[in-house]
Amino acid sequence: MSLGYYFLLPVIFSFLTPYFKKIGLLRASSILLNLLLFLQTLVYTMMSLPQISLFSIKPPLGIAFILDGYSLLFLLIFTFSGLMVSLYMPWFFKANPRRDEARFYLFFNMLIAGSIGMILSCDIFNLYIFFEITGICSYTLSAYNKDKLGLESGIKYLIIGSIASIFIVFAIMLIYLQIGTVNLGLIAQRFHQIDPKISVLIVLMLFIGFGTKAELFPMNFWAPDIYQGSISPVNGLFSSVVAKAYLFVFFHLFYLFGLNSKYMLFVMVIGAITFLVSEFTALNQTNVKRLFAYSTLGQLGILFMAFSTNSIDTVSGALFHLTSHSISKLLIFLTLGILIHKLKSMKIDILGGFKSTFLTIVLVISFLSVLGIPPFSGFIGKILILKGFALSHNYAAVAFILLVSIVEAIYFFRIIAMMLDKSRAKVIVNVGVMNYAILAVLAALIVLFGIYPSLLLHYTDLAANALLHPTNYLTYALGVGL
Amino acid sequence: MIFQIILLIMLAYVVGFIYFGLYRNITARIQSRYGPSVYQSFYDSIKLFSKKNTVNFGWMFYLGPVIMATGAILTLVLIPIFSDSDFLRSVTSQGNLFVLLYLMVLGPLGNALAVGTGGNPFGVMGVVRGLTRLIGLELPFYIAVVGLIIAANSSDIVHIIDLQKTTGLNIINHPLLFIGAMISMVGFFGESPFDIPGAPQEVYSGPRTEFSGKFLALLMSQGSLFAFAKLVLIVDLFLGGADSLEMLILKTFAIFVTIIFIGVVYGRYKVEQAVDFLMKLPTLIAVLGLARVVWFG
Amino acid sequence: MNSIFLLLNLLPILFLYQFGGALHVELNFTSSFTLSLIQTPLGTFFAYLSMISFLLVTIAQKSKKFSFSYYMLQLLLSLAMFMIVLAGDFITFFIGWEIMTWSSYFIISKSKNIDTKSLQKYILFSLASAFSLIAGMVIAYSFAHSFDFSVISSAFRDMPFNIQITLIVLFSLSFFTKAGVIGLHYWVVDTYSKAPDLFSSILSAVMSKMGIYGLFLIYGHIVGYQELKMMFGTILNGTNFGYTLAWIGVATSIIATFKAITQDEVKKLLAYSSIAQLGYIITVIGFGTAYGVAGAMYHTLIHTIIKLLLFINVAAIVAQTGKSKFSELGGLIYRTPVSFVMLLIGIIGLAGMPPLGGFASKFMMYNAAIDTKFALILIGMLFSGAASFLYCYKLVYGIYLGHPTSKNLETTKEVPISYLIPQIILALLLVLTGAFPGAFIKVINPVLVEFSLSTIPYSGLGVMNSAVGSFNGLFIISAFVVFFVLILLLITRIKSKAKNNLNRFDISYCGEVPAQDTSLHFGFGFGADLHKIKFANAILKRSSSSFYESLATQTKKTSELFSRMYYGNIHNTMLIILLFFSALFFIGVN
Amino acid sequence: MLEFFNDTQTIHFIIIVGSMSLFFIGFYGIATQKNLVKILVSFDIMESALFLFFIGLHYKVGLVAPILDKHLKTFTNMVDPVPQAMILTTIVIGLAVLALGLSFGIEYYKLTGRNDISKMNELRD
Repeated sequence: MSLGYYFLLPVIFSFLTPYFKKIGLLRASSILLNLLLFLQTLVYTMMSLPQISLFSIKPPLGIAFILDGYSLLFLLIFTFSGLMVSLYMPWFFKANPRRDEARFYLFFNMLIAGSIGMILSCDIFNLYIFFEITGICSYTLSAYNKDKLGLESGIKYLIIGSIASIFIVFAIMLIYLQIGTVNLGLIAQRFHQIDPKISVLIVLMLFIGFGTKAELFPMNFWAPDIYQGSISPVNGLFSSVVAKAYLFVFFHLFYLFGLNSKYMLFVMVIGAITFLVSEFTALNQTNVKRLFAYSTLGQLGILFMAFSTNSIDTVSGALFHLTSHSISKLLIFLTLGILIHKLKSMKIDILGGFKSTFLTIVLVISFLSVLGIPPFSGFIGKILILKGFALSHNYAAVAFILLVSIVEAIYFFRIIAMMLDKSRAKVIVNVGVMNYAILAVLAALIVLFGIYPSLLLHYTDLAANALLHPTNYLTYALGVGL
Repeated sequence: MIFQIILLIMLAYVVGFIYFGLYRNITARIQSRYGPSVYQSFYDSIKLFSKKNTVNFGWMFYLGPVIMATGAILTLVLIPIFSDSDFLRSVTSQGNLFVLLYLMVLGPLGNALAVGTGGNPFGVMGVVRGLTRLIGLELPFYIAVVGLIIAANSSDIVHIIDLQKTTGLNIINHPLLFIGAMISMVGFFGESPFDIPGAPQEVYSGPRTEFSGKFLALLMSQGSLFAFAKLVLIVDLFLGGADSLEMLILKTFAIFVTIIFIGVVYGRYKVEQAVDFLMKLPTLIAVLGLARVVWFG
Repeated sequence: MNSIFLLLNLLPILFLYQFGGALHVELNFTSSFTLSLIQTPLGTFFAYLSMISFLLVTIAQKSKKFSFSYYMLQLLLSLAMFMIVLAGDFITFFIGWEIMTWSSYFIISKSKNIDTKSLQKYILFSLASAFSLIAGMVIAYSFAHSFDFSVISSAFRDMPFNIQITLIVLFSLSFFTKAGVIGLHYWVVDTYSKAPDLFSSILSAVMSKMGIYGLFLIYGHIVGYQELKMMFGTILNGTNFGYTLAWIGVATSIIATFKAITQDEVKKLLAYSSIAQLGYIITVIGFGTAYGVAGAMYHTLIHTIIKLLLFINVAAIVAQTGKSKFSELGGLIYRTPVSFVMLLIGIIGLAGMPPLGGFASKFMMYNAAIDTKFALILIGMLFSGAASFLYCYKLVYGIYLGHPTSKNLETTKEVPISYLIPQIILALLLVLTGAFPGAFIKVINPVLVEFSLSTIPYSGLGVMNSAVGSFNGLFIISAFVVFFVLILLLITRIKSKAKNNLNRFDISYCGEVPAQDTSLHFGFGFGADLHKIKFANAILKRSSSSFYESLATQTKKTSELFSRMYYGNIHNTMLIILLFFSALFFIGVN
Repeated sequence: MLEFFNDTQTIHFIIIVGSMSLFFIGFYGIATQKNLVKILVSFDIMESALFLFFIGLHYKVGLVAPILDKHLKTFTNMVDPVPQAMILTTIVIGLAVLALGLSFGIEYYKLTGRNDISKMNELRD
């Protein structure tokens, strides 16, 4: 078994899409692929870390995939989300019949491949390639609805993506010019040798490049548009996979290059502003997709604040929060897909206009989890983050997060009140068996991680350790002892 | 003990009615009238017991005056009458000043319930005015009582009486508190300027509008009992109590006359005027007295 | 279903009884937190209080049909409270606290009368309270490196002074919000009045007590009354801290009392009365003396009993008549006589009159104030007590006395027995607490020991001792009964022919005869005079709502301002990114 | 005189100036143009500038292209091959993005008749 399969399998499946389409197994093939990827990840959870897979030459010269604790957690999230979405898609296509399902599956598979590639590759140039693969797939997926809105979002995403990629290419070139290598291990070793001014430039370019894609303020004005223009399962993927992948890279490089001491405050402030602005903006939204897009931005803001703290406990909490947020947002967007289909509207009123106890319960669970209310998983993440901030005597951050969380609560509970309001006209919504299962699994995970957090904390601790103390990663990335 | 209680009630009954008669007389003389006989109220009450009721509004209307009378008698027996005697001491030691403060309101509550049952809007209006007035009226009195309790560091009335033997009378030690309490007392006796609840001409007789026959008699009787109890309380608190019947009559009468004279001179305040007034000067006086106790006592 | 949940509600009580005071459970939640349940005398008191309240309310719920989810949420709520009062660390406490918040939220949302605004008010204040708590928790953790109460308590002494103050303020704010201290009470009235009628009793009687429990926990257990004294110094015979807190409490009770009088909705009146009564508790809770703690605890007990009784009573009446305003009710006394007597007992307790339990608790609190020589505080309490007679009378008059205001009130039947059973139990409890106030000293003393305060001497079941005097509840109640019976016998002996069962319009009415449509119910008259009184008017015309409304408006405006940035012009977005880069670059290079 | 140009420093200087001016032309295009096609072209110009910059700075006088043939028998005296490989890949990616962008643009134009990106504002609340 090799880490290469994470890229190879999706590529093979993507190339075989026309064939699968011909034999009518398109949907099944995607489920199979994602299941395979997920199972492979489950197998990796039982193996010792880090794992490395070489392609011909060993690093630092050759190309390799490295799986450490940090990327393992993300792999779990990505493959799980992929599996859930692929299971959801048959219903979606049955409800919204399309002629070009193959196009979706092609890019969906590649999106997963690109995201996973981004978190596994151990040299910055390959990382860039996967970045672009993810990018192209997301442009296409966001323009999957070939109507005005879809195309507009695709174009917007493409333009923003191009800007980000120019910055990243520039940064990579500067790094190569300065150090003469693209291997992450070597860069990490030699990064401090770079002339300070050039290093500032490189860092800024990487910051802008990945920050734009990771939807940081003030580079995130495009993000809600993209969510609005694309279909719900893709929203779920953007929120729980793509944004998280960029966040992964951001902090992977952040800690590998040892930028934490110098730029910690900066990233924290940017994260805080993102959180503040997004939550306030979300208050004023009447479009459900935009609303939850802003909510995603806000949560990313908290995550950026917490990830930049350089303390294992806080980062572990942030990873916990990230995981639970991914699950919650996936649940929310998949449910939105059902509601938008049934109620034929994207106005926020649809959340008050459906009648289904099951959907109400799962939505409420996910909302409470996002708000960090026990006994749901969001609470553990939030309390760990707050505890971490308090331990570093950063009480301002504690107060800030809590105050803005109240703003967040305003709109979440407005929606809950809407759902519980019996005076509204309600449309009975029947959830299919498959969707029932998917949403139930997601909600069950939220509850499970909330009441038995050790299950997940094991992985987040591992991940936080790997992120903050990448010694093992570096030895593998440098190819020592292979 | 039972004998003593009966004796006490009879004493209070007689003295209360005589005081009431005197009150009517004195008021009349001040207003250049002759006024009724001193015993007129007494006769009235006896007579009313045997008169027929004009109306009855059901059992709560029945129980209200009973509760009121119970409250009055309970108040009476819990106040030490004589300072240096064992007269009912075993009973009075079961309560204290706070119990009295609240028992004094229990009776009016019973009355208010009966009035409410009667359903006469004027009666209820009177009750509401009375309760509203109480907001202001209690204030100086409470402050005075609290001042005395803090000065004596005890809410036991017997203790307060005994203490006055060594430290001198409270009326001299705490004149401000006395003034405050007396102003409240004017209201408690339903005297002008605080006689708005039962104001004739305005709301008939206020709370008593619907009562007749034995109920009215009961109300009148409890009124005189209660009046006596209040007078004894003031005597106990400020004048060092009384060790004999003569002293008791003398001291209570002195207080009573003071209250009448204050009442006769003034016109009637509206409720809001009464409360506004009570919350200003009397409260201020009492608070000054209290401050003296707390900070310099 | 009702019976099943009745049994389920019994379980926690049996569970607690089974452990007999020695419950200690620990559970490793995560590597850094341990969940623990530890039974303290204080917690046990509150646990029994809340569990029995739930039991009684569940009995009353038999009369109406409630859905399964309602019962489930209520069970969850009771378990959450169980968790709160037995928690041995902040994580357990907080989890219980939040489950309490949202389970009650969902129960409230099931009400017919509820609207989104009230729900939002409720949840936002609850969350603000929770977030204030969580902030305090993590700050305490940053010094103690543990969420355990005892560890934090011992670490508290070594914290810097400003941190100590911050912690006390944060925790106090959190619990004040739950208890509804004036200024933070914005949610209370709406929520209590619009919640399902029977659930209002839980809200007022039990849930607000969790705030009181929290205050006890903080002042008595975590900070410690001795430590408070050392931190803030003393004034008169009490602490400066207690004095400040007492003023907050007194202001709360006075303001809420006046507001209560002017309410036309029955449950709003009860809600304000609840705020006022909790104001008393907050007044004495900070005194830091044995009698202060005892008074607060006794009043907690009494207020729980009274508010359960009153809210169940009102719920029954609302269910029976469909009316919930004083101006729409009236004259029910002979239609629902048992309910009337129960409410009467309730308001006698609420007004704090002897011989019922309400007096015993007031007595304890007043004596605590005398003990510390907080004279003005005491006068404030007495003053608001005097004003509270008005709303007590309004409550009984508006519903049961006076005249029926509509036809169907004249044919109302007595409320179902399941409403009456809990009321009768509670009324008996109220009588018992009045007759045997001394019995409670035995409950209080272990708590005083827990807080390392001196204990209260016990001298007989009927006797309530205090620093400056005592009274015998048993004697007073028996004397009352004896005199009452004697006078009653006396007066019934006197035969007088009365025309019974008169037409209710047969009253003296300025020489006129009131007609059918003459408004005889004095429902609106209450509180009208208050507006003319300067002091009362000053209180009544002010409201915290304008502050919170403007806060909401400001939030909305900020939100609109921010959302104007997201107007979707990709070209500008591009330029902003480039400009941002350039700006950062110049800052970074220089 | 042309020897002057046969100096590594000079060549690097010219490449830096040239590529940077090209870059800023692209930059100018992004900042001022609103036509989607022009924007995409500007991006391409910027990317080309970067490629030029990167490849150019790795050239030193006297080195040959890293292609094994009769001039180059051993791995000496040749230009660093890594940048060349990287740039080749990047060009391909850039091409893909450009193609995708143009196809989006065309479809969008077919639907709406517009190609002004600042007027694409139907995605809003």
